[in-house]
Amino acid sequence: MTFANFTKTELKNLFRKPATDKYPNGPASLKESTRGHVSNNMDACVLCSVCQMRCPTGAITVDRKAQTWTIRPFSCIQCRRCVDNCPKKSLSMQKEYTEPDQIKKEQVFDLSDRQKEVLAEQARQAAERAKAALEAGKKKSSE
Amino acid sequence: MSVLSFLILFPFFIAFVLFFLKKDSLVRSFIVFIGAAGELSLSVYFAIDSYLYHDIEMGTFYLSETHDLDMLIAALELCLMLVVFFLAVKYKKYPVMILSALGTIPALYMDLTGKSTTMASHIKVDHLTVIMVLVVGVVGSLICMYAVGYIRDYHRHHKEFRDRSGYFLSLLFAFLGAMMGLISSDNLTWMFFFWEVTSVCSFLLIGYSRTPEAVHNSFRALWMNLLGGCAFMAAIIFCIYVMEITNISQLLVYASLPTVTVFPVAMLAFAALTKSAQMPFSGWLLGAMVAPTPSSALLHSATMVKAGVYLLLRLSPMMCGTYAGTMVAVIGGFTFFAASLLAITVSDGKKVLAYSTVSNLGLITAAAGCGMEEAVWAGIMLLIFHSVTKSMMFMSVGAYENSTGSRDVEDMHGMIVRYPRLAFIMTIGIFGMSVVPMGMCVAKWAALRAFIDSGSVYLTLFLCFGSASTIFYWIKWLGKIFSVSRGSERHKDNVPAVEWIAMYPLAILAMVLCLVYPLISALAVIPYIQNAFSGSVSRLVTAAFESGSAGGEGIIAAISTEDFIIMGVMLICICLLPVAMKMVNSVQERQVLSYMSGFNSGNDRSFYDSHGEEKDQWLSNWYMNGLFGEKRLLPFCLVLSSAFVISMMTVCAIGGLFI
Amino acid sequence: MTEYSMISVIIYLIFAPFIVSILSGVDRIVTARMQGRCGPRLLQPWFDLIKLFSKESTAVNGIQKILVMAHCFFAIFSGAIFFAGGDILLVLFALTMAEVFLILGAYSVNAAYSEIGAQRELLQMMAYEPMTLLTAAGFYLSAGSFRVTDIISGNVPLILKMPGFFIGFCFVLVVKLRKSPFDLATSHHANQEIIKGLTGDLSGPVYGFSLLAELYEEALMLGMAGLFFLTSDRMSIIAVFIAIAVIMFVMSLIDNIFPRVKWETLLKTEWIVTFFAGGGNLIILSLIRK
Amino acid sequence: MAAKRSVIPFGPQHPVLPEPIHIDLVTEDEKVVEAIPSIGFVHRGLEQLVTKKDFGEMVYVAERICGICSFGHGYGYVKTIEHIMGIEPTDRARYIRTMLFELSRMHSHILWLGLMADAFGFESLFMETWKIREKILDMLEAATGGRVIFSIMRIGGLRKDVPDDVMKGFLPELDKVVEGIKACEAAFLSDPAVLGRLKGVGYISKEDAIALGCEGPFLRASGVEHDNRMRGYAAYGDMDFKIITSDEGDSYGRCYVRIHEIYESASIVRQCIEKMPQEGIYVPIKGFPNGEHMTVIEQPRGGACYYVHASGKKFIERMRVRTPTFANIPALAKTLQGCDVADVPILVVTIDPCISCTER
Amino acid sequence: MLDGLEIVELTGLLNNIKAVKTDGFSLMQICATKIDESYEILYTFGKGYDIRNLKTVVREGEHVPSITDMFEAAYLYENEIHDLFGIAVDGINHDYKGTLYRTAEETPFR
Amino acid sequence: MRISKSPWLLHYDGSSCNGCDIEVLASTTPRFDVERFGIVNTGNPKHADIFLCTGGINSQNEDVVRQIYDQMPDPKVVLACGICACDGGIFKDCYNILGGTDTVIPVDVYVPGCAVRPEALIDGVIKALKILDEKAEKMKRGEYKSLTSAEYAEKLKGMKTASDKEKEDENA
Ligand code: SF4
Ligand code: SF4
Ligand code: SF4
Ligand code: SF4
Ligand code: SF4
Ligand code: SF4
Ligand code: SF4
Ligand code: SF4
Repeated sequence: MTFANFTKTELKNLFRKPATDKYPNGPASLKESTRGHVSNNMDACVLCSVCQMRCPTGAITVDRKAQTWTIRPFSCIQCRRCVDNCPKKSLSMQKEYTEPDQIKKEQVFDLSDRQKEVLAEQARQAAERAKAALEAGKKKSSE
Repeated sequence: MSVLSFLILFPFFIAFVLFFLKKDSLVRSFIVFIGAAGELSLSVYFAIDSYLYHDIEMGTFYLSETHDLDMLIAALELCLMLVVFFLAVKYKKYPVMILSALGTIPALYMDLTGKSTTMASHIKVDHLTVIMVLVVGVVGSLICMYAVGYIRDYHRHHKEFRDRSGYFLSLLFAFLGAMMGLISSDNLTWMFFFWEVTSVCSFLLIGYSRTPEAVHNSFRALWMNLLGGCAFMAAIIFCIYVMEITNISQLLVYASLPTVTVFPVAMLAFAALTKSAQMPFSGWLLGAMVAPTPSSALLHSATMVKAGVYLLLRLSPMMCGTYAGTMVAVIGGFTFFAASLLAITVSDGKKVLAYSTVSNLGLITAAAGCGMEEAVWAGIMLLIFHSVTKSMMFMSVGAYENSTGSRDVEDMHGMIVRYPRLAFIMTIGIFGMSVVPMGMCVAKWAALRAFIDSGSVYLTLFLCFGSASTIFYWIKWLGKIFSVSRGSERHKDNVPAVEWIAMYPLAILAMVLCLVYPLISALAVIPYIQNAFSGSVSRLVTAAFESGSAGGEGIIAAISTEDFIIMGVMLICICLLPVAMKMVNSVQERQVLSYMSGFNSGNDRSFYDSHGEEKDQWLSNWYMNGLFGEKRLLPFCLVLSSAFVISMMTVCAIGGLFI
Repeated sequence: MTEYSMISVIIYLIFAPFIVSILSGVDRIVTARMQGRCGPRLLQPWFDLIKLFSKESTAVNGIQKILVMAHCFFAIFSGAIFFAGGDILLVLFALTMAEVFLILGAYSVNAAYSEIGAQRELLQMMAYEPMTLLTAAGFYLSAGSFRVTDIISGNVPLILKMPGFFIGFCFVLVVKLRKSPFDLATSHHANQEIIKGLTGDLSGPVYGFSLLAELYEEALMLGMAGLFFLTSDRMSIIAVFIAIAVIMFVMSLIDNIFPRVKWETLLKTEWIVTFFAGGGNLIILSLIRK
Repeated sequence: MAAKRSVIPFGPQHPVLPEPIHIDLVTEDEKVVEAIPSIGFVHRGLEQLVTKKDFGEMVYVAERICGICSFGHGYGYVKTIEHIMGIEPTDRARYIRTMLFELSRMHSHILWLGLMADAFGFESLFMETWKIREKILDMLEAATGGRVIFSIMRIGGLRKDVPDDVMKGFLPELDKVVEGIKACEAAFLSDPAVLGRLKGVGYISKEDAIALGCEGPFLRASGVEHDNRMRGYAAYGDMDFKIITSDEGDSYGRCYVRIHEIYESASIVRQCIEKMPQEGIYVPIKGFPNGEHMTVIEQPRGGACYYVHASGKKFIERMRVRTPTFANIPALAKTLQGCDVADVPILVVTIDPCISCTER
Repeated sequence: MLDGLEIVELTGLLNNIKAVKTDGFSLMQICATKIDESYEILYTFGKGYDIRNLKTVVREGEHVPSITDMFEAAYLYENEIHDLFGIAVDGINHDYKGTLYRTAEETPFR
Repeated sequence: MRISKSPWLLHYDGSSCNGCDIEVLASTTPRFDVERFGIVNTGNPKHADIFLCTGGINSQNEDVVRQIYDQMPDPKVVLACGICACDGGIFKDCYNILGGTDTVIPVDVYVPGCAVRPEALIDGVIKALKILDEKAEKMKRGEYKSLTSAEYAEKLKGMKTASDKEKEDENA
């Protein structure tokens, strides 16, 4: 039993630099692996909706008509499931977290023009293939 | 003289009449009213008369030849003894018979042989007498008025007891008369007689309801008081046979010879300790709480217990630095401290008051035992303030009980809204008992100074610790009164008008006294002290004189004019509070619920409990029974104080008789 | 009232809250540093106070508000008597009166935590009052008067005559400055079983009044601590400042190296210290005097 | 005659306990004569999510049963499924899981120490412990990417590898943590003022502790040598550690057990890092689970049971978690009788309540 | 796949549990699972590292006896089962009567 | 004198998983030390300026949250901390979760994160302080009074019926 034995620790602390981070006057302490927010590389996304299906909180909406990929950061629990499951590896986890805000904003990513072309090209090809198949079918049936 | 004898005899007369008016009637109420009002005005008249037309500086003496009266008194004494005998046999409490006989028979003998009178007069009126007459007359009479209304309600609530209210009222008046006799007697035998009358009256009052508890408590009160009576008798015998004196004032002449006076003083002091319910004897006063409230108020606050401290204050010039003085001071200080702790542990309003009475009497006792002028000054002041405030407290508790059926402090929750008028009285009472600038505290202040001056460390310590504890139980009581929950409504109190007639003047008196006490001090208390102490310049007092702080001037200096003005300002501020309350309340603001961990069920009274139901929140005060509980602390205190009293008495007896 | 006392009262009335705010700001920074943190700004306590007065005033009932204001008034009042050089016993009694109003205010809201706080505050008063009264007695014995003006007119600092009283008084200070281990009735750390105790149901300006009163009260308590060091010599004022600085430092250290005790421990500790330190010193002083 | 008892609500909103637990307290002075706890303020009903989220997605829900033992809950659920599906994770996964589990235990125990200090009014001790805890959070973040929710668990192994150099970097940090805790230990276990608040407070005898089904440090503090890690799941079978017990049975004993468990955990983490096997971190899975199983693992607060009932579909039938706090509540209710009001927070904290997982 | 699993009739439940108690086991948990129209109740007991499970099947409307006489701490589990599954449990020593969880949806697992 | 120099904070754990709570608590400890901004963690609604709510709202705690909010004196701000408090998070499909904090009281700042990081919390508080100052300004001019929880419920009802109507229109 030693009386008031915390004195030493306290006095040591008193004459040491405080352990406090500088934030917000300095940088936030983010690690390499920190899961912050999800971002989409719209050059690679094919709007396949796998991420939307996988997201446990339904934070992602893929709108193929408007060609947008939307995330609601105020619903995202940073589980990284979408990132892991994206077939095109277009999603990535950034280490910066979403800024607090007064309203629950959505973040809409428009497909990059290049990718739009790519997709449009793909769609055309797909349509052609479908058409071809259809015609082939017709032929068959007519035959 | 005629005024005085009227003052003593008039209550007896009223008592006699009331004894035969068994039924509650307008006539009876009227007679009580007349009796009380008469006694009150008489005592005031007497005081003025004494000041204007008599020499109260040195004391006015009456009745030096009293053979016939002595015979009458002897006869009455015999009657008293017979009453005690009768009841003792009836309830099979035989030991009290011995005590009664031990006290009465020598008195009879001396009265009959004429030993009890020398040429000295039997009655003496000086400043202290006037003060006491005023206290007893004013407070006591108001209590009698209060009693009329009270006893009626009492019997309405307690159908199980036989209505003997005529007898009750008659006893109250008899008591008043006895007190008047006691405080004006100079002759020890006479004093003894009145002393015994008060003992027996209180005994009868305590046993009023005749429940086993009441009977038991009344006999306890009786034997303790009779034991004191025996000691009183021993002192008388010593005075008459050894010192050949019969009067207190003669005894006081010997003040500078402590070896001579130590025995009678010790014996009288012992008697006073029993009467004032000091520590080993405090039990009877607590037990006396079974009696209807007016008798509690009368016995405990205004009168009977004051007889003890009155005697001590009279004897105080002989106590400074003597063994008897030490005994009294230590017991007083100890009682002050211990009883305040005990008062913390009880929640029955009357019991709190009883303990607080014991405690305050302890302080007065200590002041008397200390024997310094300043201390005596404080003692007398305490006595005055205490009588007024405490009787008011008792009355309001009684009125509350009659209105709600409970006198428990815990049930006084939110009283300020429910019964504002009664709460108002109680608040004044509690403030009066506990905080500056009200009287009690001021007197305590003077006492503290005196105790320090007298160099008695133990008294200083007792006072410091005791007054800290005092605050605790008073303020928690007051807190209960102030705990208001939203939505509680004003109830109609069924307090009869006569009770208000008694309570309002006392409340006003309590406030006024705070403002006029310098006047009382200058007019009565200081002159008395200067006279009383002129013949007895003990060593200690001399020392105090030299340091320039004792004597009349010193006492006033204890509380300077400046301080007095400051206190006046404080008092006025407090009085302005209700007004401020009205003003502030007129400003509208958002009302929020009281905090209940976020689970308030919509009003300030209940929350949702673990079963999702509304549950009433109940808040109770602390009683610290684990620490100072009656079971734990009381036996210890009794043993300690008994041991101390016995050893000190032995020392005094041996010292006084054989050396 | 002499000119001096006039001036000191005015200084007290105007500057005491500000000065004490800074002192407690320093205290908070030192505490934070001891805990390895940066801590708040120096004027933080002052900001807190000002903020409260600009908040909405909500109340549980009207009685509470006036009682708290009365508390504030009497707290300031008792300090004023002290700094005017008045009777120290009267100061203590007036302070008690002020406390009583605060306690009643806490009772008046009929809320569990306020009431627990009120009971504990009462208990604390019961615990420390003997010591404050004894300290007054000590001053009286060693300076021959209860008046502050007389007490400070000696030639030697009274601490030399009254070390026991000083020790006891420091225990009182721990309670009055509401420091751990004795901060039972409210708590200056937000982490205890009662939520700010008896101030728990005050909000906005009303709470502001109680904080203001607390600042004045602290000024008074520190002033009383200063009495132990002040003499007729002007330079002794420096000693007073040093003493107060040391006291404040020791208080924050104590605050940081103790857990909170329970009420029984508080009562017993305070009374035992009072009895031995205060009583012992009292005996010695009485003997010397004879 | 009015009762000299107060009836007061304690919680759900209460400063000493961020946990919304409610207790009806009946007190006499400051003594508690009756205490009826109530829970349910955090009840979300997440066990029913099995009908809405498939068995793989449920891992994320399981991790969020509690943010303090997040890792443990994830592990418990995953292990149960793995058992049902007959999957044996790789050695490296087992070791990393063990390491993370023990780091979580350390952070949880240190957190508890802080709250305990807070409960008896020792603010600077609270600050000191939490200062130390940040080091462990840094390690966890470096390893998993999250400070409190790790999202690293997957059925069949781990979702992400922890690089060896990162783990090596933990070793010196661990020493610092242990050193810091040693300083705090002095205050917790040998300062008379602290002892006054801990010794004899909330005593539970060995027999009672067993009969009431207590768990974890609470149980061990009553002298029962029981630690589910001894069942040898994950890599505990390969580790060298001992069960800490104390015979005090009171709050002091609980402090003692937890402080010494921190040292043990640090040693386990070290062993894991030193013996870390080098191979893949997960085995692929196929199909859906079918069957039922109950896993018992040792969470920081004691044994937790995970019960899964699956019938070969994508959505499992039932998942149930019985958490240690739930098991300790009856004992808490018992210790509260007769304590002081000032001790209520201490007692509530001694079971280290995680109401979140208790109510799910 | 459960350790020491034993399936018992509802009527013999108490006796079986008594036997378990006599063997020195203490209660670990009680939980219910809804299987089609009936409920399985699983009692888990532990002694050291041994585990024993008792399972009983309760049909809609059937009452389950409380085991709080034997295992004091069972009250929380039994209340929970009552609140979430709506299974009536008779004779709980501390019956919250459906207020342990005050849920938006009554007996959500029913 | 700005009110934001002394923001006192009250934290209530709605039905969070504790993850956010310990981060809130961590932000008061040496590493993040929010006392730098004068923030004191009071725990008493009557002293608080900032209400920091973690976790979603369930049917047992909705009244508690409302009551705490109502007991706070104006001006006050509410911070919803963590995804659960923002919109119910991963638990929003649970039968007992009504939604985020904004289902019962008005929220001024949403702080996302699961769990919310202390740094994010600091950012959120700083944002909230600006709002607090604005409210104080308006209050001084008598233009502002915060909604009580009951008024807020009314407002929500109004909003809902409006949007419901739209939906109905669409359907029609
Ligand atoms: S982000 Fe990946 S998963 Fe999502 S839509 Fe684009 S490509 Fe598909
Ligand atoms: S990180 Fe998780 S929650 Fe966030 S968007 Fe991706 S899957 Fe959804
Ligand atoms: S208010 Fe209620 S509790 Fe109080 S006395 Fe009247 S009836 Fe009794
Ligand atoms: S709270 Fe109860 S006891 Fe108090 S005044 Fe209201 S009704 Fe009467
Ligand atoms: S954790 Fe500590 S600081 Fe935070 S609310 Fe609780 S008691 Fe207050
Ligand atoms: S005891 Fe529970 S609520 Fe408290 S900090 Fe730990 S996990 Fe959070
Ligand atoms: S026991 Fe508590 S801390 Fe551990 S996982 Fe459960 S909820 Fe979390
Ligand atoms: S947001 Fe995430 S960490 Fe925070 S309470 Fe919800 S689930 Fe827990």
